[in-house]
Amino acid sequence: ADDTIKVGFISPRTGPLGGFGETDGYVLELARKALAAGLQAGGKTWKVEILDQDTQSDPSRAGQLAKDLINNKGIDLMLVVSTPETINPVADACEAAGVPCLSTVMPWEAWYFGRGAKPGAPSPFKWTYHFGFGVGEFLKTYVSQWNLIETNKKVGVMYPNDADGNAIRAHLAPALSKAGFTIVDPGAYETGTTDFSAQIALFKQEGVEIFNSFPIPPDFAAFWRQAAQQGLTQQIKICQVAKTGLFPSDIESLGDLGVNISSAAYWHKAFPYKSTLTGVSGTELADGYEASSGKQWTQQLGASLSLLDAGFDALKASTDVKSKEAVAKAISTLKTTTIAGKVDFTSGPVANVSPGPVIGTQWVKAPEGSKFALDYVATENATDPNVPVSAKLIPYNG
Amino acid sequence: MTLLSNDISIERWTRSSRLMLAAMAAAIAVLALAPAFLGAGMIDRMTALFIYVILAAMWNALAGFGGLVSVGQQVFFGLGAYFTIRFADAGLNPFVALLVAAIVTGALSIPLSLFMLRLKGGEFAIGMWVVAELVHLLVNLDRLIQGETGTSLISLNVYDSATRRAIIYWLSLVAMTALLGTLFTLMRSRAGAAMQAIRDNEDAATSVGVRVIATKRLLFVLAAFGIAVAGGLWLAAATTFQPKTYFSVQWTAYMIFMVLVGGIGKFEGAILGAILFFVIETIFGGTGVWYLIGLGATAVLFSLYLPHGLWGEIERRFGLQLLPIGYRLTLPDLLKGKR
Amino acid sequence: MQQRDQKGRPDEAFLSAKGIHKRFGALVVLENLDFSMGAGDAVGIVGPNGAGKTTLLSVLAGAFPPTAGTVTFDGADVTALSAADRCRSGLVRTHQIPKPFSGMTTFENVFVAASHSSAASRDEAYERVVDSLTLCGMLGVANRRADTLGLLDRKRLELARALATKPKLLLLDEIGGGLTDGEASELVDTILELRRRGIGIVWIEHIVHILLQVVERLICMDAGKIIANGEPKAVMRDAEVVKAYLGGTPA
Amino acid sequence: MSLLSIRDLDVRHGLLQAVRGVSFDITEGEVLALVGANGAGKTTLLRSIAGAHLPAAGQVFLGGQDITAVPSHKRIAMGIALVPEGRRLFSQMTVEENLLLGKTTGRKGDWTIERVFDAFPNLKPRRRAKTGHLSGGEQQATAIGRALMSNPDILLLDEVSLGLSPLVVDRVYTQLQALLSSGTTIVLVEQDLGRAMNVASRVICMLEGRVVLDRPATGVTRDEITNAYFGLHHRADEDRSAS
Amino acid sequence: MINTLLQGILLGGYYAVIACGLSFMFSVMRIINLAHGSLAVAAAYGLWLLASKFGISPFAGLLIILPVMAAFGWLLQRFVLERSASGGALLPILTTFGLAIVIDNLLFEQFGADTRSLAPFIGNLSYASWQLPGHIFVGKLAVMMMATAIIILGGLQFFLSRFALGRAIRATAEDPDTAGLVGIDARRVNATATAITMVTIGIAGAFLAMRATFSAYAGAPQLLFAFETAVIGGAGSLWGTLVGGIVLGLAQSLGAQLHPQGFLIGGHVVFLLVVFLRLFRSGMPAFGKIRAFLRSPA
Ligand SMILES: Nc1ncnc2c1ncn2[C@@H]1O[C@H](COP(=O)(O)OP(=O)(O)OP(=O)(O)O)[C@@H](O)[C@H]1O
Ligand SMILES: Nc1ncnc2c1ncn2[C@@H]1O[C@H](COP(=O)(O)OP(=O)(O)OP(=O)(O)O)[C@@H](O)[C@H]1O
Ligand SMILES: [Mg+2]
Ligand SMILES: [Mg+2]
Repeated sequence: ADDTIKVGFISPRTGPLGGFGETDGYVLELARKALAAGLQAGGKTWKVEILDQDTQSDPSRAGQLAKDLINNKGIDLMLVVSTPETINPVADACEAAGVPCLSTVMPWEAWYFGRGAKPGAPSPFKWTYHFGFGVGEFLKTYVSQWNLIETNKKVGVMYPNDADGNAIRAHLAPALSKAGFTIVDPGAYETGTTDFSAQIALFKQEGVEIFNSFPIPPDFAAFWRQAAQQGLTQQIKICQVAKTGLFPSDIESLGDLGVNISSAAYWHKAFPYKSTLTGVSGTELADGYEASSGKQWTQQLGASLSLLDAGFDALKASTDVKSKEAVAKAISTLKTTTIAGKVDFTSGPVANVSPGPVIGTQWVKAPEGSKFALDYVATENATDPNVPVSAKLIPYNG
Repeated sequence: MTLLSNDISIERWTRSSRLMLAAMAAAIAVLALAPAFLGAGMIDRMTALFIYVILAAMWNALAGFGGLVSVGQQVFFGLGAYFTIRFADAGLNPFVALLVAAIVTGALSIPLSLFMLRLKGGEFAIGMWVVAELVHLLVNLDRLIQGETGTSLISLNVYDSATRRAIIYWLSLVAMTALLGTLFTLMRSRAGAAMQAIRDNEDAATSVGVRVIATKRLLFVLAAFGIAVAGGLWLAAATTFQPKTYFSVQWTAYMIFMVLVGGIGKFEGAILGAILFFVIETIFGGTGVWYLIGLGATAVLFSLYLPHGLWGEIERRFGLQLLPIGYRLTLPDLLKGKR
Repeated sequence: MQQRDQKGRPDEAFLSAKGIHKRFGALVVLENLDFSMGAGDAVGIVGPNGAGKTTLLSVLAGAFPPTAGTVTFDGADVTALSAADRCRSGLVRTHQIPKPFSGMTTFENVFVAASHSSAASRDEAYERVVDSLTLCGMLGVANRRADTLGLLDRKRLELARALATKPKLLLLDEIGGGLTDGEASELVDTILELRRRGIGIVWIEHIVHILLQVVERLICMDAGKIIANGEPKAVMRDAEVVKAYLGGTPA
Repeated sequence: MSLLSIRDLDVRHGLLQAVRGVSFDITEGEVLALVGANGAGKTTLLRSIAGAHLPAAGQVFLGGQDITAVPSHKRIAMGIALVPEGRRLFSQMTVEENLLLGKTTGRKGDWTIERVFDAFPNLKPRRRAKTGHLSGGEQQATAIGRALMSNPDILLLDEVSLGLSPLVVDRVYTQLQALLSSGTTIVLVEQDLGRAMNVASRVICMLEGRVVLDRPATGVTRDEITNAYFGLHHRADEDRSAS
Repeated sequence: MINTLLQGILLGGYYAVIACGLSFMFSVMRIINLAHGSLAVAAAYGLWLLASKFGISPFAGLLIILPVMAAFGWLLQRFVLERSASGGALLPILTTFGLAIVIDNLLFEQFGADTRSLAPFIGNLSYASWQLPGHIFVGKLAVMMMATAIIILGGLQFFLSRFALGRAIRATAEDPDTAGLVGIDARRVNATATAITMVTIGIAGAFLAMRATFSAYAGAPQLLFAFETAVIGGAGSLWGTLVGGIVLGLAQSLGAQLHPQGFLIGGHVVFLLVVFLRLFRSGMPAFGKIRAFLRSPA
């Protein structure tokens, strides 16, 4: 009816990317509770209906779902989260149909340039907006994280041939060398590779002590085991991975090799912010999830909730929630602080983008008597000083 | 029907088949007007349906008529989409790019056929799959594609969504009609008879003058072109090109499913199969994993209990043949008895 | 000795094969074999099992290339041509084990042959199909699927299909095998009719008495070589032939 | 009493009925010649006796026991062995392996590989050769040997001389003679009447799936049989008697 | 360089293990089993379940899983493959294709999206290695897989040629109808053969899970590698499978040497090369056989 706002929420709940969507059920539950009384916007109280959909990790299905929500359900705003495979097709569908779309959790460079935007040229996107970490944040985080312990500053990098990998290689690697690190890059590898002897041989020969990679979990597991087998891991002091090692299961499946792997988190339960939509704090969110699911908290909890925060803040701010133009405008000028930190579209590096924090973290053995095998601790906070640092970085081979 | 000396005659059309053609023509005419009265959602779904029909018909042509079972047809689907992106990026109008892409893919399939068609049975099926994987990896080397992340056909953004939707719908309808028409005429031609002969016994076909490789190539290239068109249309509808998606063996899985359920080797079967697949997807697509499990189970059951598919069953039960490609000899009674 | 003087004179040779060798891996099946015949001739081939008769036929028809040697037909060297192209130029074979297009009707089986050899128009093809079906007495089963045909009809179909290609020379492989006397003589009549139409015949058959009713020249093969070649009765009396092929009972 | 008896047997190939209401009995040691035109149903009948093709109606009794529903691999254990039309050897395997396969059911009896080689001396040198590369005659011998290895009470032979050169046919039949003396019961399908009549003690002629003639071999003339075929043709006969 | 070659060869051992079930089924029942990879993954999950829930070491777990696989194989043949195989060569491809989809998604339904591995349950075996002079490391697991490959393949070879059941299996493969006529119960024999196949698949699954991670959808790539191995080696000949595995492993490692993205490309290219070389050098009897075999389903 006309007094109802319809919001689409698309994420990978099942399929190979299911790890990202695993916690969405809980987050959406919280959101719906908070919205039960309706949403105040433009001096009127609206019923809110969140239509959540699962892409089954299939990009083409993601596009289909977006179309369906737009054409048949008549949504007023699209929210989409986690990985290019989920976000890009949905964003494209929204751009095509002229429906405002907000997304998070993928490097914004892959979102912006990956969808065909050209550097320098004005933004080709009218309807789609993205917030969250980008290469710049990774640079800050890595530099501060890697200076925490003494190394020879030789970094062996394994960047795959995909949008993240290419963006990182193009922008991060040069910056790192400027920051005084020697980059040893054997070149892009294809995901699905199961033998890395060539790269490992090179790293050993160069005597790298820091390792950095943006692989999907299976690739990393294959590489890291082989690295151990070939005696590479013994010389590695910092193993810094992104995209894999986000969730406990990735690391647990590595066994002992997983302990002390460093990672970077786009959210951590130690984040000091409250959800603008639900009012819960980081620890409340994490504990609540562990209580209700019996599983260990993951950084996705905060990310998904922050998307809902930002989305509904935009709706509140819009002059007319039923006008797509107005909602899009509200997003483009959105300034708020979600459970995952600051979102500000007025001062982004490019239009349609608001960069967000990503903090240095490490997977360590959990203290005796704790529910789970591993503990996920924050080791630095360069991109958001408000986040408390809870532990000291331990050398991987130490 | 052709009348020969001593009033023996050969029939190719039945009354029901004439009616069928008329009906189909009418149906297509109606469909052409659909954008005027159907909602955006329906139009998008119908577009998908047309693309499914193309895929089913093309795989059926290859496996059902040519006896060439391929697990790698996704290679043409992917190439159709890839070249569309490529040419569009080079500045071509996206829809022109789509057509050019299909033609290029068809052309590429000719040298490919020189090798692949020498393979038989399992070797061909697997060989095609490997080719698909290989091409996928090679496409990934193209910087424009951004590896597995892929990129988008943003040059479509110049059209406003309504026009864009309608154009894609009509293109798909035209493509489907044209491809089905071509295939049907082909199957009724001498080449068509030759293809069935090859499927049944290649040596015998050669020894009565059928040029086997050349005939197979005809089907191979047609299928390549048709599937490439489908790939381009799918891209136009979805905007996003992700190599993993377009080169996924899942497309071939769908083709096999549709053809198997509809009735392999039956012209009508492929169409029926596509419609069924479309309906199932529309109804159960939301149920996620169980939908896929259902698809798989259906495929298994059909292969076990209805190997000739629904249409095969209909034909057997009611002797119904709506789009006959065969020949019937009718004898004057005096000859009938004698043998 | 017979070999020499009886061999068809090369100048009028319509089909001729020179120095044919054929090996399957280690196994030598045809060994430096020469064969030639004039237009419209009818030649019979006999020989013990495994002598290489079918293989020779396959080489002549182009089913597979010889390991060495050349085949010329109707004045052209066809060694490099595929079976299909040889068929289009009028050199056609039938198979020892019938190979019908099992998914198609008898009519369609024959139509494929008619329309892919040298038929100009569809109607011409039709005419030819009906003609060869009539000749082989298969009109009655024209609309039956080939896989429901019995051995006899399958053999007839082999012949009908070959006929429909408008051959100049027919290579027949044991189409008489396992026929009853009645069926056999029907077959003989058909073949004689073909001869009347001026079609050349090469016929492999173990049932010699059928063969003798048709051919005016008989060749006996053994172990990939021609051991006798000439006037049938003479060949049947040839000591080597009796020893290698006929055994105790010379014709 | 009769060793094998067939009662009103109907056998179908899909729509087509190949054998129609056939009944007859065979007693121990009999040699039955089964003749008839192509497609008369001889092969089908033999295959259904061997259990390779289950009948649509009627029964098959072996020594009084109803074996109609027994599958082929069990019937061999009961003593029925078929030498199929067209040999059907395992072409990728050696002569010896093919013969060994005949032993699968392990029926008691005195047939051994060596004895088969004595019966068919021409096989001995080829014992390690793949049967796919044997000449027709050697293949036929192997096929018969394979059947014998199961020490059958009843041996069914389908067109053993089809496609064999006269010399080889002679050889095969000499071997058969030896078998007959050993008292094995035999059902023999043969197109060459002359040969059939020489070895048979009884002749059954089939036409379009039915038995149209069933006589002791001694009490029947060639003409009666050829008449029964409906294929009589004198020129053919004269040539035959000439040879 | 030497190291690369060595790694490539050892990788071949793994490929040989995953391929031998496929190749065996291919040659024995003329069935192209597209569910091969998924079945291996299913076995892997079984072992993972035993290890993580009941603390049973994967090696002990095999003692439970392999019999289960065998039993499953028996039933699969009896109630599914038998029927579909009787419908021609195309049908089993379709049946097993559907089966693969069902298995994958059932596994997903059961175990979710998390990637699993058996590595944590086998101590450091997954990455333990012997160091040779010249900074060459030889993975213990890799050596173990190579050894297993040789044992399995050799065992099957010996079984098929020396044992009555082995002969029966080959005979049934060639002509089930006639096999019945010599007293072989074709159904039983085929069911047994499938059971044997499943055992090898179970072992393959174990190794897959020990050397890397797996998830519900990990079957397809394994299937493709298995295919390439089997075809390169000439499906049918079991020793060929080992050669095929080594060729594939080497091709991939060398590919990776030439170009960082060349790992998979190298494998695919070599596969196609081998197949076509075979076509054009078809005079060779060995190749002839393979081709004749591979073509037989057509
Ligand atoms: N494809 C093949 N591979 C290997 N050997 C073969 C092949 N084809 C035929 N042979 C062998 O070549 C020899 C001759 O075969 P061919 O069929 O020509 O004999 P034939 O004279 O026709 O015998 P028959 O009278 O029994 O038909 C036989 O020993 C046969 O085993
Ligand atoms: N596999 C089959 N499918 C369909 N029909 C068949 C099949 N086999 C035989 N027939 C039919 O059954 C009938 C009897 O065939 P069968 O082979 O038993 O006759 P036969 O007396 O053995 O002939 P021949 O002397 O040629 O061997 C024939 O009309 C044939 O068409
Ligand atoms: Mg022959
Ligand atoms: Mg018969």
